[in-house]
Amino acid sequence: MNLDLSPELRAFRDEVRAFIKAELPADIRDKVRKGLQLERDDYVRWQKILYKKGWIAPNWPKEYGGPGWTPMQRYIFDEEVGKSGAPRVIPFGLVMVAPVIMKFGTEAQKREHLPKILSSEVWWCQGYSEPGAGSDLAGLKTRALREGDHYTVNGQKTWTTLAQYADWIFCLVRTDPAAKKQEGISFLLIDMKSPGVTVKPIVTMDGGAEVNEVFFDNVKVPVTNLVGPENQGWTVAKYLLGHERTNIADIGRAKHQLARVKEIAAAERADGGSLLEDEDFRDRIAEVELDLIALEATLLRIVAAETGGRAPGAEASLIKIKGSELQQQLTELLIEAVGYYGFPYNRDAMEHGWNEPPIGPDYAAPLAPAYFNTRKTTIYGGSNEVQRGILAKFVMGF
Amino acid sequence: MNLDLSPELRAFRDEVRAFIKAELPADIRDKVRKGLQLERDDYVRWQKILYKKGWIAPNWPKEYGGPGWTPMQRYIFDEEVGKSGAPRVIPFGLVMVAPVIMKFGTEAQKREHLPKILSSEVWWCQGYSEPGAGSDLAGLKTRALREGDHYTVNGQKTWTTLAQYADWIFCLVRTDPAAKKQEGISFLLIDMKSPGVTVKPIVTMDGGAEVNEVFFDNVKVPVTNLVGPENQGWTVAKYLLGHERTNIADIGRAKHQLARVKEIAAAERADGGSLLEDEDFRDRIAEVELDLIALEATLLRIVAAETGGRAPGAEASLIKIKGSELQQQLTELLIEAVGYYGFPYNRDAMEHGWNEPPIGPDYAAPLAPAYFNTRKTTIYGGSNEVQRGILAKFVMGF
Amino acid sequence: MNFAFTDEQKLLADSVARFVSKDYPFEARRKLMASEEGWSRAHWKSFAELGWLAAPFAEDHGGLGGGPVEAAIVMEAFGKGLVLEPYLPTVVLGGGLLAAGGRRDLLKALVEGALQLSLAWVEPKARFDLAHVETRALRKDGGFALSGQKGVAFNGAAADWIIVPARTAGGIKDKQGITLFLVPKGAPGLTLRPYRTVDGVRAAEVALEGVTLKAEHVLGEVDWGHPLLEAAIDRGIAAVSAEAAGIMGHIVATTRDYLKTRKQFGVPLASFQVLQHRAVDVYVLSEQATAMAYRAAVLVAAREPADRARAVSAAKAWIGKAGRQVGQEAIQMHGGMGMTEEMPVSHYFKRLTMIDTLFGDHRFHRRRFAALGGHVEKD
Amino acid sequence: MNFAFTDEQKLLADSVARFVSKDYPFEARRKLMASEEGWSRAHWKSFAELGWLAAPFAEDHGGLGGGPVEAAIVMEAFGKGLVLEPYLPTVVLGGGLLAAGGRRDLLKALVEGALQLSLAWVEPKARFDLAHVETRALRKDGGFALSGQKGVAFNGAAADWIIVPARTAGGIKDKQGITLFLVPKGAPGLTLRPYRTVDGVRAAEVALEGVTLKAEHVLGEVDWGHPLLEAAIDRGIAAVSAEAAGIMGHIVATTRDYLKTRKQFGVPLASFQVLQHRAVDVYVLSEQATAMAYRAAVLVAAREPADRARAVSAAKAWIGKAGRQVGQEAIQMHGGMGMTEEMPVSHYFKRLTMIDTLFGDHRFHRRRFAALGGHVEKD
Repeated sequence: MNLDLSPELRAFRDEVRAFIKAELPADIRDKVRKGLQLERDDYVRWQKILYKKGWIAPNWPKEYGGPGWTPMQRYIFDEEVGKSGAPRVIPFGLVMVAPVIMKFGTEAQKREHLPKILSSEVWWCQGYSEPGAGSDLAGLKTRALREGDHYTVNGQKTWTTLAQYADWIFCLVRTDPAAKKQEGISFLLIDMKSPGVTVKPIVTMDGGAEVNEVFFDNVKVPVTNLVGPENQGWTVAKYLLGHERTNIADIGRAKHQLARVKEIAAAERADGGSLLEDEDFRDRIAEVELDLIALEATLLRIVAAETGGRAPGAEASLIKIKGSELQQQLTELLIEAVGYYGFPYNRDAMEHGWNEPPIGPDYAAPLAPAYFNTRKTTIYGGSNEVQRGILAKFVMGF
Repeated sequence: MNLDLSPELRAFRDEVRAFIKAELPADIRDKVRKGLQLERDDYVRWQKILYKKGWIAPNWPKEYGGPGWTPMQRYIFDEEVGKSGAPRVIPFGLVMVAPVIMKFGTEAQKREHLPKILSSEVWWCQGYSEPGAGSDLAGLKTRALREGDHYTVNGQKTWTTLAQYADWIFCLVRTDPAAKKQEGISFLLIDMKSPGVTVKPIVTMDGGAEVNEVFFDNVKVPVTNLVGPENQGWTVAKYLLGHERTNIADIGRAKHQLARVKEIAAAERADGGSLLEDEDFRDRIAEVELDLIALEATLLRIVAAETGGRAPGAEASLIKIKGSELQQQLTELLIEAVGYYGFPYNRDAMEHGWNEPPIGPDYAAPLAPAYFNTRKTTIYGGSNEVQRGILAKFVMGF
Repeated sequence: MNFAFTDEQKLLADSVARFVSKDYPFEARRKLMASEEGWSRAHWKSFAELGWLAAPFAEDHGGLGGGPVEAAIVMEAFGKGLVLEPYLPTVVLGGGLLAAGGRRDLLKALVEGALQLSLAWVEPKARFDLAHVETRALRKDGGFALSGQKGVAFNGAAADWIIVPARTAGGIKDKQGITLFLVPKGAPGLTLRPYRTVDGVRAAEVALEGVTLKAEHVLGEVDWGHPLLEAAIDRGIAAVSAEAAGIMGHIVATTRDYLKTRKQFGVPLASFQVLQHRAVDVYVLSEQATAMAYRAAVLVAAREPADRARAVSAAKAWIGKAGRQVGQEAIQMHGGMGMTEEMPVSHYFKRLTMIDTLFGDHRFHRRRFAALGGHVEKD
Repeated sequence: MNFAFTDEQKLLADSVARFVSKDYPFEARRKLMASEEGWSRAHWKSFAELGWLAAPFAEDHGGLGGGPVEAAIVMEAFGKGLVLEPYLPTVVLGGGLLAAGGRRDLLKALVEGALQLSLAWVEPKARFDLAHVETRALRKDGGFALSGQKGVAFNGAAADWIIVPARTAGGIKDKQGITLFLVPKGAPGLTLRPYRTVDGVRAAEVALEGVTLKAEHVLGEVDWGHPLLEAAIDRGIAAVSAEAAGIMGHIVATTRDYLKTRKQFGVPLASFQVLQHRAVDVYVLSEQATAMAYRAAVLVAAREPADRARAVSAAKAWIGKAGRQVGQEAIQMHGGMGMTEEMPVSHYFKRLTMIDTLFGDHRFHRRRFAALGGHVEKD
């Protein structure tokens, strides 16, 4: 869809492409392509490469180290990275907490945290959800009691992605238990090495353990780690939620996945030919491919509006809904493609360095787990029901 | 699905089949098959034939003139009649008001009305919905003021099916305006020839005028026309709603429609062969056919439970939902089958006696109007949203 | 791909939107639909004056230098008002073919508003296959004699010229051997049977019995009409996709308003969460449909016919399917009222339904898209 | 068609339901799944004692005179508890084939609980085509030598006999020329690679390298194994359809309970109309699935293979598709909790997902149904 990409944008895209081709380590690219488990080091290695190039934080203002791109350049960059099979950039530091610190943080907080986020020296995670408060974020109970120059934090967060790798966590905590639901909440930065922080993995149905429970048992947090005014955490959280959603659909990665579907369907046999030649399955692929194209076109229209100066609003919810559904459709196609070889469960084969011959075709092992795992996309980040509620309120005016 | 139909039931089915074959007038059968407009006389003629045979009221107790069939016999009868292309039996008298009169009516009401309903001498219609009260039946406003030995009725009913043919209407009216919503409602029988009753057709989007508004302007109704106690009409109405739903899915007619789809697809050309030979369209038909089979099997399970003595309960809502969706799917298939010849609008061609050559194939004219008209099935008789609410409450216990 | 409108495009969009909201109230449309011709010559004159008839044509064809995007802008706005005037058959289909065939003389009359066209591409046994042409053109005295049947020729009765694909060589389903002819109104041997369509526009059955034409009545090259025809239909698809997007946009707005206004059980329908979410789904589909339609409008100008075909089939397949859902949900959410001829929404529903059939339904176009290998990334 | 259970069938249903609710709590199942064999020999012994292994066999085969309906009753109840014991491979598939092949000796051991079976019908390149058999059986010394690869043989490691379709004649996709062999455990040249499946049961890859068998190891007639195999798979389809229906019934109940218990925004999830209606849709699908499964169980006994095939393909196509929706909705309505290994619902979801693949997915079976002409009314 480069029909009228300007020569400048075309040159930019070629530069991005050439860079990824030259710099993305082959072992990482291979893991992503095969759907294998990425380790901490894989993410960090790639992020440091982007950092060196100055491309790690497309959403940051230039003064903090962002590249100063236009919305369309960012769109192109995101798409190329996604298509290339590079790992996703872990968003908790760069995309989530950093803008919050820039907007609400003290000078000291900025000096302390932003450079280390930019250089991927420090890994962040997000402490929002709690066992009793999933979609209902404001129902959180984790308590931070102010005692002189520090808070004492007690409580539990859950669904914390990759907390096992994290150095810091940003949390919503209740600082005024007497206040009404959305009041009395504060936004706190907590060092994961603090005494009293415990991380416990949650095994998900695919057998993976990407998400965790994080327990706080009398954890002492300096008051200087408060971001924004005390009891104003809800405002901070809302800013964060509304701040960065353009790559939420991850079109590039969806294209990468679709290419993978076609690759696998070309390898699978059906009726004497390949499954990709089977008219019925081809039609099934087309069904999903059309949804991908529709989402991409919708995003490009939003980017055009952004370029025209309009800030993206509730469209983010639209993109979240359709983007998450698309990811589910793509993994569903993959289990359909692979037929009986979706059955064998072989978690080890999804780890790097597993050397036994595969059970069935070598691409098969991760496919059913990926389908199971991807059911989360319509639940997390504000469930799709919550997103529909946002659209009902802010777009439809109900 | 006669795998283990007993010899007795098989004989019964053959008898029904032979009877319809011999007695259903060819002109009526032809109209139904072609989807043409049926007139009052068509319905009445066929109903009188069934009456003569003693088969007009399968749901009536034997003492009132019912045939005394088992649930399975009734199922078979309904299916055979539906498949044969006979007109549906107009339900307002036989299926709706008659059981109410049997249960709540006075001896005089029974004597007066039941025989004429049975013989199809009198045509009934239903006065439930009002302009401000569609799915919310209890919101009705039509007022019946008691003045000595009569009520004076003022108000308006709407969506009254075939009111233009009706001799009598049964109505829910408000007799106590001070009472709360569902109280203060009474069930009243009104002679359509009474001064002050006006019927005004509502043209639906398919161009037809099967439904009407019925206006009551100071209509005098004898108090003897009250059914059940005054202000207890809601109980009567609920009894009516719960009473007779087994043929709500009209499996026989759905089979008749599906056969029609295949007939038309066999006549349509595609890619050198017939559309019925087209693998893609065949798959599309199968999609709908499977839903038909699933609904039929579900109904037969309910019939088996009924035979075992269990009264059908909230399943009626399940059948209403799936039955109405099936009818919509079938008419949708028909417009898909006919391609461009869904475009010509030719209401005249749907009337009997129209002698000009058809525009396009002779089966085409009624197909798009039928699709448009059938959108009503998920709205009327308690919208499918209302039915889901009933199931949520009574089956899921929410 | 840049989805931003140019300033000229914005002006065009505003001007058509203004016409629809001010000069095309639904009651006036209802009268037009019932009138003998089914649309208004006076409106058509305004369209010419406002430059809308010239908008999608290159300047050297007497146009204003626009293209399919301009046609889409007009059609989207027309969709919102269910405009009855024959912009699709005359300007998009017919005009596009006149331009492709180099008939600047006729194009001049067209942009001035003095010419009506019809494209009679439907054959009774062809379903959606454009190459299936049984109508025959036999060579006769240096010219041709046409015989055959064409169905559902939109704007057939009003057309000054009907463009008729006929077979000059090859077998019934061959792409080669199809020639496009300009058949003048009232030609001996030409019989029309005009009618209204279920969605309120006008069409006609066309019978040709030895209609005699001269060589100059050929549009383009003899035997090579199929590529022109396919390109014209593809532009037609981009245009009706935009119309469908306009219809969906209108449906979203009216359904939203209806849910807010209409009360049941003592509260507005909009207070029911189930209806809220379903209205949101309809909105989401409508937004995507608009994006798909303009994507098709941009890409229908692609140099490679396969690229063009992929883009329009993608749009038509997606929009056809989405349109079913949007239309059905709209009627359901309007309840009984949505079933009536009186409520405008039923008319939008009907048009949206029929747009799925027009030029091939969503299943046909999904297959066409898949057969072309799906989306192909260029570069 | 009569859907009412006989008294014996009611007793059977009650007895299996009692076992599942009392002796098969989810935590016990979790341990079984993690155990070496993956299921319990002790349970299997109980099944034998309770007559469940004999239930679907005719009396002259040592059974209790039941058939596919009895198998469905057991499997539906097993679905509600996600029972891991290999009833499907040993009793339904293997036992069915022993009966068809007249092996009363082995059947006797089977109903006594002393025999495990596996049917290795999957070939790596066959997808869902039962006639695609590349494994070859060459005649050798009055017997046969088998070589080839079979995949995903359920219960392969525990099986005393693996039933292997191999080609004795014809081309790779010919129906004729397939012979069924009983391959004994530990036969020289037979290699198994056992593993757990994503839905918690056990299967194995089977390699055959010149496995030497005698003539008496042939089940049924040489070259005529395909009709037996197809009939066995069709019975398997009826059985897993019932299992799927049981799973759906369980999902409806747990989802209902979860929605009533779990609070968000200060109220139970069950108070949200959107979730109410979606839970109802899941219930409706589950009711229909049960009816479809028992319909298949009745009709799989039809005399005509085509009637049998139509009925089971109808059930499998419908239930496979419905199962996707039911499973996906169940996880969504359970929110994050539904994603965890800890919550039983995720295990039901996984099994339901994989049942769609088993014996051919819903698209495959819809096509099979359509290719057989769809439903045909008899008489």
